[in-house]
Amino acid sequence: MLNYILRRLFGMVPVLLVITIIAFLFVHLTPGDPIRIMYGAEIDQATYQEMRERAGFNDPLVVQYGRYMANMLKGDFGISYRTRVNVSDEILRRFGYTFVLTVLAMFWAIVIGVGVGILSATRRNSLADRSSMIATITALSIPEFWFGLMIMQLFAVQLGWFPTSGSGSWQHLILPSITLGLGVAATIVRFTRSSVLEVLREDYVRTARAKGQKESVVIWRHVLRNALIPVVTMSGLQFGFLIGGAVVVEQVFAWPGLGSYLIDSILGRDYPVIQALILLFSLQFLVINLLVDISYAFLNPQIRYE
Amino acid sequence: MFTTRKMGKASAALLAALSLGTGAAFAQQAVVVIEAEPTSMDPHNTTDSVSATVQGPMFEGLLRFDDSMSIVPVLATGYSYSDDATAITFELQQGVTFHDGAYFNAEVVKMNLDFVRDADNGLARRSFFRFIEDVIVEDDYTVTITSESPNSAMASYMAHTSAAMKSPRVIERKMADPDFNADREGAVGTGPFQFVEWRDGVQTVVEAFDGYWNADNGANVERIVFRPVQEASTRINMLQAGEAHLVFPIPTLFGAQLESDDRVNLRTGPTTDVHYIGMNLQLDKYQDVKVRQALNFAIDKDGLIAQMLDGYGTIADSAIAPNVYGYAAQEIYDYDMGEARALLAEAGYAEGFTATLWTRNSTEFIAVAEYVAIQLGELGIEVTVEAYESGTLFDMLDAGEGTDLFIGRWSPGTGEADYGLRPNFASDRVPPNFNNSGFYVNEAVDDLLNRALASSDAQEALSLYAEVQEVIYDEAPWVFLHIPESIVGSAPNLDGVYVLPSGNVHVSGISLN
Amino acid sequence: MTHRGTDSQPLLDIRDLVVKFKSDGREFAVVDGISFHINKGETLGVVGESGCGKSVTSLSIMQLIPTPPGKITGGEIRFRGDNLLDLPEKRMRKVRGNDISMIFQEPMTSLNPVFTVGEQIDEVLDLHTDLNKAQQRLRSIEMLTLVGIPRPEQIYDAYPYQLSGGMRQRVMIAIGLACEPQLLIADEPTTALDVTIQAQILELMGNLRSKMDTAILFITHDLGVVAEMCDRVVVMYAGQVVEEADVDSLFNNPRHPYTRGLLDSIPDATQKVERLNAISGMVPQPGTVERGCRFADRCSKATDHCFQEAPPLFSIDEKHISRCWLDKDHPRFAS
Amino acid sequence: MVVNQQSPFITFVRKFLKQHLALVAFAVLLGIMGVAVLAPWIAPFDPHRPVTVQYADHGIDITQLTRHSPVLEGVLSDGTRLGYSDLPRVEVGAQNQRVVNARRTRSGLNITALTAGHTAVTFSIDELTTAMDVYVRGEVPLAAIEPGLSQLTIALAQSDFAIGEQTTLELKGLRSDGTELEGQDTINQFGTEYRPEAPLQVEWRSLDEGVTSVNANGRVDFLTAGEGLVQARFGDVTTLAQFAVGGAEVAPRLINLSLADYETNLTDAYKHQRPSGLHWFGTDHQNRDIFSRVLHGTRDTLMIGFVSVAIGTLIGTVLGLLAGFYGGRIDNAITRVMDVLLAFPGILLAIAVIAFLGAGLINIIFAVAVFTVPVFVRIVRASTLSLKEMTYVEAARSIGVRDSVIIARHIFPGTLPVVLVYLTMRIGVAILIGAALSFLGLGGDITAPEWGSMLSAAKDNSSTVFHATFFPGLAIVITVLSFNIFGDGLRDALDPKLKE
Repeated sequence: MLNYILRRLFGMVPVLLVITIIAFLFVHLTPGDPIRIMYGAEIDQATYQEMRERAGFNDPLVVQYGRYMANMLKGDFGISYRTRVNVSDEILRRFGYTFVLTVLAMFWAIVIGVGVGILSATRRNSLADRSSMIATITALSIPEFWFGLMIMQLFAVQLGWFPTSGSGSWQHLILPSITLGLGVAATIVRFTRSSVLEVLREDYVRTARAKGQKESVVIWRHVLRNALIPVVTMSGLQFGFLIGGAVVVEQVFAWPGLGSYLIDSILGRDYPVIQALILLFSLQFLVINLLVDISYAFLNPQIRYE
Repeated sequence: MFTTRKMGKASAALLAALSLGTGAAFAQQAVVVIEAEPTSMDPHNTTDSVSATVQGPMFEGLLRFDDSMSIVPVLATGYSYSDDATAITFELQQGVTFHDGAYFNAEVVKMNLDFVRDADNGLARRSFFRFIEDVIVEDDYTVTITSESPNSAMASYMAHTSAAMKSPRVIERKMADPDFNADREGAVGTGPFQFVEWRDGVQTVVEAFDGYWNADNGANVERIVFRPVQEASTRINMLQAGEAHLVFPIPTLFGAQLESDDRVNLRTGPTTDVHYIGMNLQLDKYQDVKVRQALNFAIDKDGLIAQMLDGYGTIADSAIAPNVYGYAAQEIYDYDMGEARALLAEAGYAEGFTATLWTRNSTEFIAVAEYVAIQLGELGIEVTVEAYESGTLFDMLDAGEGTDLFIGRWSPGTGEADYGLRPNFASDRVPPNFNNSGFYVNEAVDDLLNRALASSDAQEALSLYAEVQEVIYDEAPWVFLHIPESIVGSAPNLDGVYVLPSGNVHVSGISLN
Repeated sequence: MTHRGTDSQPLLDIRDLVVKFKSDGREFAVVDGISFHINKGETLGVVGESGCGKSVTSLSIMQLIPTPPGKITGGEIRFRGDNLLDLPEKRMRKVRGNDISMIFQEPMTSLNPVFTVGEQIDEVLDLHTDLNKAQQRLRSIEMLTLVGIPRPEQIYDAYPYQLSGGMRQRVMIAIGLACEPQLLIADEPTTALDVTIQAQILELMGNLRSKMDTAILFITHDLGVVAEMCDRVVVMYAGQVVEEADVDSLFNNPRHPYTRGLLDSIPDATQKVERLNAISGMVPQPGTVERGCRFADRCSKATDHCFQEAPPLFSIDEKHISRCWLDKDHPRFAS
Repeated sequence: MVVNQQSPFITFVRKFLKQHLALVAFAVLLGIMGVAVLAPWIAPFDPHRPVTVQYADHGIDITQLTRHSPVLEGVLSDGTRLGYSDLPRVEVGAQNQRVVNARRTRSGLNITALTAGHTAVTFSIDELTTAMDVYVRGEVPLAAIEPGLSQLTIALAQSDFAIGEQTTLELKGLRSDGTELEGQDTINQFGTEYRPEAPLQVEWRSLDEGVTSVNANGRVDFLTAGEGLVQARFGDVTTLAQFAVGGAEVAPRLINLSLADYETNLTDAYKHQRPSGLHWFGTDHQNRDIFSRVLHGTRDTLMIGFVSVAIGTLIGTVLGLLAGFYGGRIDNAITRVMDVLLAFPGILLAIAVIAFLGAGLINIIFAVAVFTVPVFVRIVRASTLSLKEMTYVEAARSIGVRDSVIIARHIFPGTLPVVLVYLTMRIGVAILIGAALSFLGLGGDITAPEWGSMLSAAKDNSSTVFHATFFPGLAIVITVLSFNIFGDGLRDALDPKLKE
């Protein structure tokens, strides 16, 4: 198992390299110029050219890429053109906000998702099953930002139970995390339910019952151990997508995480920040995939990784 | 003039106080919500109004504009022009100390102005001060600024927010260590508030400076917290939920709704932002003045203000706004489709033509572009709207190729006619130089502008500016649209704040009674 | 169902068992009034084409019929005197795997892939005996050796995917017999195995039966297996018992045309034959035959009477009954 | 076992028909597709042009004027009347600038309605002012408002007096609804009723230097020779009386202003009209009919959904089958590429593509397609891996069947249920991603009647104008919900193990 992990880690390096090239090219070839964006129409052509020269934008792309990689290996992601702050400090400071938001959203999603999934699978076609199915399908069909705006209007402005936006205390986290977790919870419910139903039909469940085992033990030991394997993979995938969802939710609730930071920097053509964030998101995603695969082997003995 | 609508009934004030938390202690902290993240704390390297607003309480210049854009002394007690208007001398305030204890005198003024004008410091405002030839320290508290050619607008330039005075120690530290990040740590001025912290994306905090030289109108609150919130609807929710004391800008549609909301006090004030549709005069379809005037007649400006701005605006009846020094009203091109069609026919475009309209991608600009496109459609001109991120748009306009129609907004930070007209209509400002993106070339206008700037006789300058505006308005290189009002929402118990026509909000005097 | 043995009460006695299944709103009887019994230590064969209800019968003994859609609507299943249908679920669980256990047809999927072989055997011991972990391990290994599995210690810790079909069936048998049940229900245990393995498994079951004096209800469609393994045979068709007899009298003197058809279709290795003879037609869908004998439309000797009226069971002799009008001059069988 | 006679397709249809909910969803989808095709004919209004311009050809006479041009006349002391063009410069002012915008134009005077409400509009030349009441009807019915005083007039029997003489001026008031108030007392009485909290009273003032003096009741004393001028004021409204005192020569001067009508009703038919019989979903910020725009928007939105997911599914399934079936280097290569694509979580990949290619419908479709491919690769690869282990596949291989045939005939059908389920759900997701892109300002042509753009345009005022955001959002939810329910119905019908 250990050398499998090493091999996978080693395999990630080329992928990350490709991503840095893509991130670099993507940012430099898109229209729009950060100097012009930051200083608007106020500076004249001469000053504009000077600034471009000093920032090194006029050097050939390869040189710029080389400089960028050299700095990156030193852990220096450069200075943000928009806020002139060291990008790595900024990312470290904001990483906590996005991490807390996504972990809490994932917590809601797993607790609700697996719980309701098992409930509706074991009480098939009961009222609980039917209503939870309708609820999950609807939740999957609602645009996250629209849902965010609606609950903000209801719970924060009209009822005043929660603050409308910004960061500060745990109350600030509730609405954004529920909005973010909604879609993922619905996906996990559906997946858990179909997976449990699948396993319930297996022969070895009948064998367990034939041994005289209690139905609850049949479900929690025999069925769940098998049913949760695909659920773990799906949740791993969903966790990666949560960061994507966070981008929209952070924008609506003004949550100072990496998501809103990315949108601001894309709109502001803030090269260093975009490159750093793209690299961070992809690294995060690859690590999650590896964790999921490892847990997969741990859960399902049939698949052995040499 | 700006009109204040005091809606606060007794209940509203009570509600606001309650919702803002416990009585005295919290009331000492004013929360100001702004629409974007500030980009710098260095006034000499700032071009956006958000950063200027955040720097306001910390920095002071020699002069400043009051709410009607008239010049008021601050660090200078008075000023006088030389008779040929090539020099301006300032008497300075005595006993002024910076937040870091440094003293303010003529030497500091020279150090500031020389530092910003020095090319290798790479500061954004270098071109703004290009008119200065030299800065002479007459004595400890007298300083003279000279310019090569006569310039009667120097006072207005020195009242601009970017003419603020930084602490000499910050400048020395920057000279010694080029990597010193003045944008983050250079916030040391003479203002009533001093810098506490700037956490990007979260908040910027300033607190009262007890060593402030102008004791009688120092800080009225303990701290001011600036919070950036991009989503307009979220900003409004914060105001209504009592989480913020001051919120700006407020989209016009919210204005109408908030008027009737007791929890909110609306302050509106005229700005100097002239919104217009520029035309690329190199294209032959816009050569004939009849076509340009037809476009002006085809747009219902009243309808535009009613529909797009919910009434918060006035029709632009000249190339510069009413409270810009030197403004002269012209006769508005009233909405008259008949006249427009006739003029178009006379110019040989009876069946109309196609055009593309470039606009920035913010919601307000797109709404105006859509409105104009629909109305030109009724005239037979097929317009497709293309929205671009503002930086990209400036790039394309400066490149000067493929420009057809474009939405523009211009507001002279100095509040006077020269900086209002020259960048847009002087022939030496055609692309790639900034802002005459429509290639309007008229020697007479150039001559009038230069003579007006050079004359030290105010009346003569005013009549020259009036003549320029008349020529421009008749030749109609722009479709003159509107001048929006800025809307600022505040908690009922807030006072001591005014909106500058240039878009900055002066918050130094903020108080929560 | 033949005459009661005079000597002792049968181990298992099924009377007029009816099991109905619901589909698309209609309900029909897959098992339509079945009666038979098994004596202690006896091996009873239950033979019939797929769809005749033999698997459903075995599942209803264990009361593992998935409800919905299936439901036991009538009859009794007496095991050592008391009717299993009356037992509360808690008591019924005590019976499963301990007094009556069951092995299934498909060994590949009958074991839980995520648990080791040992864990799955220990589970049944843990349920029905008070052995501690160590003793359970010993007993399991003992069972593995008993069912003829080489290197039992390693296999104890192995996962099902590491075992062949035959080995897995042996593990199933080990699980089934771990608590020395009095009755083992084997639902076509060797059908999915190839012939050589099949023979080994049958031989194994033979030895264990004698060693543990366990009664076996052997469900199969393979008459060859019946001949080799069973003492008595029950022939089922379309949810009903059509013939029951000792093995010898069934093979030598089959009475019911369906039984004769089954016996004729066994290929005789000694003769060269162009076509193997088979019974024409298909087993009728449950509930489609309202009147007459259910085998009538496939029976070469069918008469009008067979189509009008369903034949009752006739006693050929005290151990041989048949449900066919051909034997109408025999006395009607009264249970 | 019950042997099944019909072909698999018929069983599939039979099983599908049993999914009542999915049937309803399928019907709704057919309806939506119908709308997408028939939108131009069934939409009540042209989605691109404001409704006010289209009212005429809808047989709705534009009674709701949004504009009024008042006709002003001046009255000289010698009785002659002057038209607007002969009058000196008129100052125009609206008391409540949010309700109307009143100003001079080249040809005359103009009042433009802005928002619902009431205001007085005053017209003055030097010391003379007259006023009119303007009511702008909007959604909320106006509270009953008392008509104000519009004009004061002094009826002068005689205009030349001798020094030392006295006279009392007779004042007449005219309210905007035409009712007349005779005498100062009635006018003062009206003053207290009209503004109880700040009662208005008639005030007299002498404008000449010492020729006349006037007391609070309008009694004038003529002190020296010259032109006498007395002003009467009530709130904003004023009038003048001119006297020739002591035989002085007096030139005729303007003493009063009058309007053709003192009251006008306008309508704020501008924008964000609430849902009504005429506009089921109300109108948007350009006063375009939202219902028509939602109908027309169906086509673009469905296009984003169908085309992008179709491309994504096709590519994803083929790659998934190859990766799953062959494994080894191919599998590794494909998975690594997918990892790169998947490294951009969800919407970020679409954002990256849009930011690179720029906005536009085609780019959104391409972005969402790229976003869909990795999901299908992973799903199809997973099911291919498990199907590959099935005995019937080994059986097929053992009798020498070519790989491509195995994949096409044996493995692909096995992946069908998963692919189909995900296909329908991804269409829903594609529509949601398209809307999210618009919300972030990276979407397609912002002026187009496409649901995402409509949401983006309305997002800045979602908390004040509910319907502009609600209906396009609802349209998205209903469409995506129908796809998801239909997808579920498909999955249950296609699932071979489905016993029911």
